Amino acid sequence: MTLELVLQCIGAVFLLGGSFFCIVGGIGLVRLPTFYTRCHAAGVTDSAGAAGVLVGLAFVSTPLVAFKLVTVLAFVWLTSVASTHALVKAAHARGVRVMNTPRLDWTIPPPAPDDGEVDPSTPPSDLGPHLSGEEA
Amino acid sequence: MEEAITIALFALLLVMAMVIGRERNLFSAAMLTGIFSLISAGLFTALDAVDVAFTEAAVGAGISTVLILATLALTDHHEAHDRLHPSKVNWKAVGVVTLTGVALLYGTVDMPAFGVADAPIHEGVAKHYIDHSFEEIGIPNVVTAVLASYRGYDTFGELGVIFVAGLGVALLLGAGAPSITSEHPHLPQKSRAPYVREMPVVRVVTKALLPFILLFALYVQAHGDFGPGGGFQAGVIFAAGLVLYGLVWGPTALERFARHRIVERATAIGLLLYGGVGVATMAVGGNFLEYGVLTPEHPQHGQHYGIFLVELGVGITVSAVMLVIYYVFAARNVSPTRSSAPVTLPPPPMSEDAS
Amino acid sequence: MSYVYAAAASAILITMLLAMGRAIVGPTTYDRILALNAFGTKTVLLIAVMGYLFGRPEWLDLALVYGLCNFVGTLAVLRFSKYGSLANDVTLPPDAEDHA
Amino acid sequence: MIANLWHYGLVVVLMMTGLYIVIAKRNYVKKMMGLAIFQTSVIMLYVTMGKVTGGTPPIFVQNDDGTLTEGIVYSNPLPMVLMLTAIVVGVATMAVGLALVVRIKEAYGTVEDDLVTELNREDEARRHLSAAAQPIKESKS
Repeated sequence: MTLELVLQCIGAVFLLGGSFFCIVGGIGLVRLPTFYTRCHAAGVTDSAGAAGVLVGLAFVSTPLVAFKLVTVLAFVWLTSVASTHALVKAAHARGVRVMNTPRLDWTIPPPAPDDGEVDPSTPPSDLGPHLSGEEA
Repeated sequence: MEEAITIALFALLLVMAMVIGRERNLFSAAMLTGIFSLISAGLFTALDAVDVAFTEAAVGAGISTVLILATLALTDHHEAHDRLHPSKVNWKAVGVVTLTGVALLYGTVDMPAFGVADAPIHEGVAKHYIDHSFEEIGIPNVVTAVLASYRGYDTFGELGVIFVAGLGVALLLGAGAPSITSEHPHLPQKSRAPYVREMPVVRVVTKALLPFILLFALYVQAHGDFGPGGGFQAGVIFAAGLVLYGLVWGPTALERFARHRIVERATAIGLLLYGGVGVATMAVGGNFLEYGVLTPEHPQHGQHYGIFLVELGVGITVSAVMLVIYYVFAARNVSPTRSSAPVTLPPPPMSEDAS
Repeated sequence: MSYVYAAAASAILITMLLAMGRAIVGPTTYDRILALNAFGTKTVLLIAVMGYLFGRPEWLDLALVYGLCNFVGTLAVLRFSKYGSLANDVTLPPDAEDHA
Repeated sequence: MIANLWHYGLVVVLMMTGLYIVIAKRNYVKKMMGLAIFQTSVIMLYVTMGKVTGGTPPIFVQNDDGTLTEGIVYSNPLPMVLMLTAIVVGVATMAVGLALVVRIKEAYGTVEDDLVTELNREDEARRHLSAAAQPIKESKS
């Protein structure tokens, strides 16, 4: 069946593309310097990665399963976007700032270079120690 | 590939467990527990236990994270530093654990290898279930057939345990306490919790998704005969959907949809429905939970009816118990003043020292 | 085609590993929440791909449940991190007297 | 032979991690988390034992006419049934444990094991002292 083969090829391309975006997003999640940039990386895996993988799978499935896949994709898109939005808003409200000026990041040698995001001018200690993140 | 994925997920699980062990910030540990549960659910899927994975996904990532966080809100967010062994490994515990582990490992040397088809566990009733359940019960999902029919007694007992656990939590935390709305009689009908104004996107998305979540729970409930699913999973998903509503709008708003008192009654109703099916089969002339006698001319149909009713009872009780647990924890969160209520433990004269 | 599935599954596993690393390292609480959220999405994808890899792709209901419960968990964590409580009217400095 | 027993080893390590947390950590909430890990390891033990290599989940594959497709290996459904209920029961019992933790916090003001033990000991000593002092007081009056 040539049609089946064509669909499989398209599906494979989508799948591999999705996998690529997943890995790229994952690397970004680890390597990017500040919280907001990492949010962007996670967004890549949640939107492009999920879309690639699920649409790729939908090309090689029966219509019912394809429908379910599209439902899952719609669900993931809605919820992950909403929760990332709420997360960024909460982080901004709690004083996580985009302090990514090269001067700050490269001249001070902290134990971990990512540590300087919580704005020291607004210490979050008034609402409990759980918000101040990692101490080490 | 199957085995490779299994081992990879297992390795992730182990790393996660150890990280949870050394994380001193309990709030972070709670989040890591959520990830732990997601990994284990993935592992269950890789090990063919789709029903178990279904349950774990619904329970672990949703309900139990909420529970731990609700507890943390009422206790401490951070582990206190141990004064006797400050930030050191507890070598006594390591010794005990190592000894136990070595003994257990020694015990597994004779056990059957991974995945062999002729292991003792696959003989006996398990073989009977796979070979004959389709002709005897008539539903494709063997797990549901075993759960609701062959081992109906067992499931009845488990449901009783869940009911008693819900009762215990309600007695420990909410005994005689007024429900959330009666505590705030002056609250206007429109909830004016401030965060509702703060998170419009989350609010809209939740509102749009909620009917589908509840519908999906009903689908899982009814579809348990043919695919993974059933009363346990559906109950937890239903409760998770309502808890989601409670998280976004506040438990006060949720109370307007599902009254605390009614939900409390529903915990018993499900259990009674389960038991009632058993009594009905006895009244017709069979054994307890022998569904076949319900329709003597066509035992398979009786099995279908029986399994449907029993699963419905399971779903009602499980979702009601989860909701009751959420309610009593949330009520504590709303009114911290109640924490000064007299404690039913032996009255400690040292309580002023402790605080 | 099974090679493609295997490659996709490996890629998703690697991404899970990376997200887990971010969840462990932190440094802020919000990084952990972000990693939890990303991890949940990756689990959904892994379940979907595993279904195809093992030849029984019809149970995507499972993936849907993962997405849902991940959402519930993330929101719970967010509410907690924002207000230190899961109920509505504790530790809200400006509006607290509305409910007291 | 030993090489195919890896799953037991992993389960045991996981179980011992949970056990270590339960024994060594003093925070009750942390202990509950350890207990949850321990429980997951037990569930994992059952589920790995039920797995058959090359098997599929025990949901029958049907032909179009409603009969069963022959020649498919299914994994063992029995451990899954037991563990499925165990998970839900586990979360319900964990809720009981966490409720107890909340009550302990309210009664003692702490959820650290050693502090609670210390407070109990102090309390006992005080009760002992007051019991010893009681007859003297009465004789004075």
